[in-house]
Amino acid sequence: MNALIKKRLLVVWLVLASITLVYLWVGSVDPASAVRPSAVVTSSAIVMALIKVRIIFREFMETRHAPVLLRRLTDGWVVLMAVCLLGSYFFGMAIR
Amino acid sequence: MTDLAGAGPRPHRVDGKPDAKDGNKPAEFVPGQPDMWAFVLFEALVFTSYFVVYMIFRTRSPELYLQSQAHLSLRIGVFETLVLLVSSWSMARCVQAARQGAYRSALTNALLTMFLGVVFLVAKVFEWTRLIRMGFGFSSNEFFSHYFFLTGIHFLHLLIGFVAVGVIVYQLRSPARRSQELVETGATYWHTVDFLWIVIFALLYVVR
Amino acid sequence: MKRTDGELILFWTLPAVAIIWIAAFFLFPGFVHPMSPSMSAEQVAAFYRDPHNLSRIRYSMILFNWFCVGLIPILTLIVMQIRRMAHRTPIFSYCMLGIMAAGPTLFLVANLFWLLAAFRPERNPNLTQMFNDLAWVSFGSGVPFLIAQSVILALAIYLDRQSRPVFRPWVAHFNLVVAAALAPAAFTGLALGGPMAWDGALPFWVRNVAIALWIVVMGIVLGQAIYRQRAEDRQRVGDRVPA
Amino acid sequence: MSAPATEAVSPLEAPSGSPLHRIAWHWRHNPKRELWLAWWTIVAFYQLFFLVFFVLTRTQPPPSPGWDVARVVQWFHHHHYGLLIGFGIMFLITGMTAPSNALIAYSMRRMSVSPAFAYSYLVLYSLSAIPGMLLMCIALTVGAMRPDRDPELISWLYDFAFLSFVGTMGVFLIGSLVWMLAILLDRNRVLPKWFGYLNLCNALTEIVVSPAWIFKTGVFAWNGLIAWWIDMVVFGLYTGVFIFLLRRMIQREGFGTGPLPDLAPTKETDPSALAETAQ
Repeated sequence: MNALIKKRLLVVWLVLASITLVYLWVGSVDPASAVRPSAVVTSSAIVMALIKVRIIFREFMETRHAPVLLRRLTDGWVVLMAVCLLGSYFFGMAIR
Repeated sequence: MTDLAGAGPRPHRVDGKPDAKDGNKPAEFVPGQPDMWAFVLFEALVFTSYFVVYMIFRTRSPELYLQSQAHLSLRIGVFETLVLLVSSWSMARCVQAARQGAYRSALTNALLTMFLGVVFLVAKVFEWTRLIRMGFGFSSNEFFSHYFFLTGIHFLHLLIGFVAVGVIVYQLRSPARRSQELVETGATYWHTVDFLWIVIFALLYVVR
Repeated sequence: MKRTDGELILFWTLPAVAIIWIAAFFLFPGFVHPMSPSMSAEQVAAFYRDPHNLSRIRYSMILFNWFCVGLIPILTLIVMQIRRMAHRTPIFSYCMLGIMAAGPTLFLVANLFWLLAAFRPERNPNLTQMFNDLAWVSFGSGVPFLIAQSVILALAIYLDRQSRPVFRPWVAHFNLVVAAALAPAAFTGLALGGPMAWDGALPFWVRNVAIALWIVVMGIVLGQAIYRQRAEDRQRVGDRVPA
Repeated sequence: MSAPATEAVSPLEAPSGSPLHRIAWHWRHNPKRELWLAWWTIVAFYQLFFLVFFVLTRTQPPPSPGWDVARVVQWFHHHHYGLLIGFGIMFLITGMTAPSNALIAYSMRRMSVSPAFAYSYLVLYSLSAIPGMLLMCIALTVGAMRPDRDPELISWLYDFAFLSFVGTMGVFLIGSLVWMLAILLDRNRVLPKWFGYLNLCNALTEIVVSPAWIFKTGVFAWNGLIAWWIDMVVFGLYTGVFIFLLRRMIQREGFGTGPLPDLAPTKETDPSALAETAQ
């Protein structure tokens, strides 16, 4: 049992770390050309961050086993963040 | 100093362990004080508002933000994220160990978490000095105001996190205390510092 | 029984403080014929530049700077009496403790502005006038804590329901009257002339007379209460010894 | 004010009748009258505070720190009477903060922690009234009093007022932390733990407001989205919550109606009573 939990935490950490390393690729900038706003980079950065946040909620903070109210609230916050961040980005770019 | 409240009157939760029952559906439980979860959710909402303000102002002058952002080092940011992720991991291991009664291992993991927190702080201070040497301060421009504000307020949360881990260490050290609830409460706070940083990192270093 | 050693010494500092306050009040040339808010900047500057006035302003305000907090021990003695009252909670004594430091501090702010104006009277008259205004407004409208002090004391006395209350009910009525007399001073900013200006009848004369009267009356009833308390304590000890 | 509706918990039955009648009854018989008096003072104070700062003087939400001198003078001109009357009311009622601080200090005395917490809070918050509010009232009254004053000086008074009001942080920061610590350590469960943590949120807003000393425009200025609006929402929630929780605390108090424990022995040894028994 103990070993099983340990292994699960290790796998969770490996997943989180790999997503983090993906940022090196997503966020890399070609030094030759000027940096331009990019909806693809922005959306993927935000979505990746929120996926990581949800994994932390579920695994590290153990909402996996929590009562349904707490699960809903934490998931609700993740959704709210997605709506707010992507919404303000796309809305701001559209009205500019 | 006496131990923090909640340790005394409430018995250690034994039945709340996941997988404690022989059935395949583990019992539901709230990790740590529900009160701490109220704090986490409230503070998360406050940060959401900071993030939205940042995103809106960003789209109003994207060139300025992009140019300033280019001076940040993505590698340092990724390094800091990884450090915090390791610290969260060891914090989660600490909670599991304490739940199973392996207090020695739990204590080691808590101290490891603290050490990684210090590593993060040092990296952060290094990053700030680097930027200030390059001539970018809190009031240099809008992007750097947001950058220093968000990283600064996060830094402060991390410093408070040392108090939380300090409480955990204090609880674990003596057999007379060892409130599993307080260990989980402190861990919840620490993970909050971690997930807030993950969003801040994405917004400050990567978003275009 | 509460320990009361030394309370009498604190109490008898009151006449000394009162004499110093009265002396400083009459020494300050801006009080006896209170300076009018309608004076122009040049007139205010001339007032501070007049060598006869200048030294009196400085010395009186230095005196106030030393002793404006001198009433705090007396107010603390009132707190000690409130704690003897038949209350179920320490709310009123906490209120008094919280308030009593703030009143003198506000006067200290006014005091600083007066001394600042007098420090370099050759300064631009506009600046001197501004410091003078700041001083008079802090002094004139610095009543919020005095009002609260009187009202809270009155409420505490009304709710002190025992056969021999610490203060008689008329002391409470008196405090309410004082609070009412202080109230107009809160609005000194509204007029530069007339009875509501800071040198007018209500904010200056009524208010300062009310404060003086409050100190005298409260001094007397406080003294009576303290002496009575000591007499009762002595009697109680005397009764206990033979038993 | 209509206190009665909230006091059904009192062991004695409150009579029905006109509100005035019931207030008189509570004044006479309710054993918790001191606590209710303080609580209603808090409610009344915050209503008046809102009226003065948001409606009469229009100093909240604050005007911009980025204005030039002429615009500032115009602002004073425009709000002349609002400022003078509004702050006159503030000078009249600022003392109402004392029962609020006293009641909060009392909540800490009910906890299982050292009285040091209650006293620290009492002193910190009593101290806060002058730099946190009254200096602003004085400076803006002086600014509004003489519209013909040198505009440069009016502008200085304007900065002095708003910076002292917004930028007085430490007393509220440490005060909230003291309350937080008392609640978290308390074993009597006087106030819920989540409110202890909410104190931390409130303390953090005092940090977030500090850039107001540096910026004249933008989200971190004294009227900015982050430094003012978000902080104000947190502070408003915090205040509403603690007013509600203090009310619940008073309702739960189990005061009897008998003689006071402090006074009971005094009465036995009361000189007149002793004289009677001796005869």
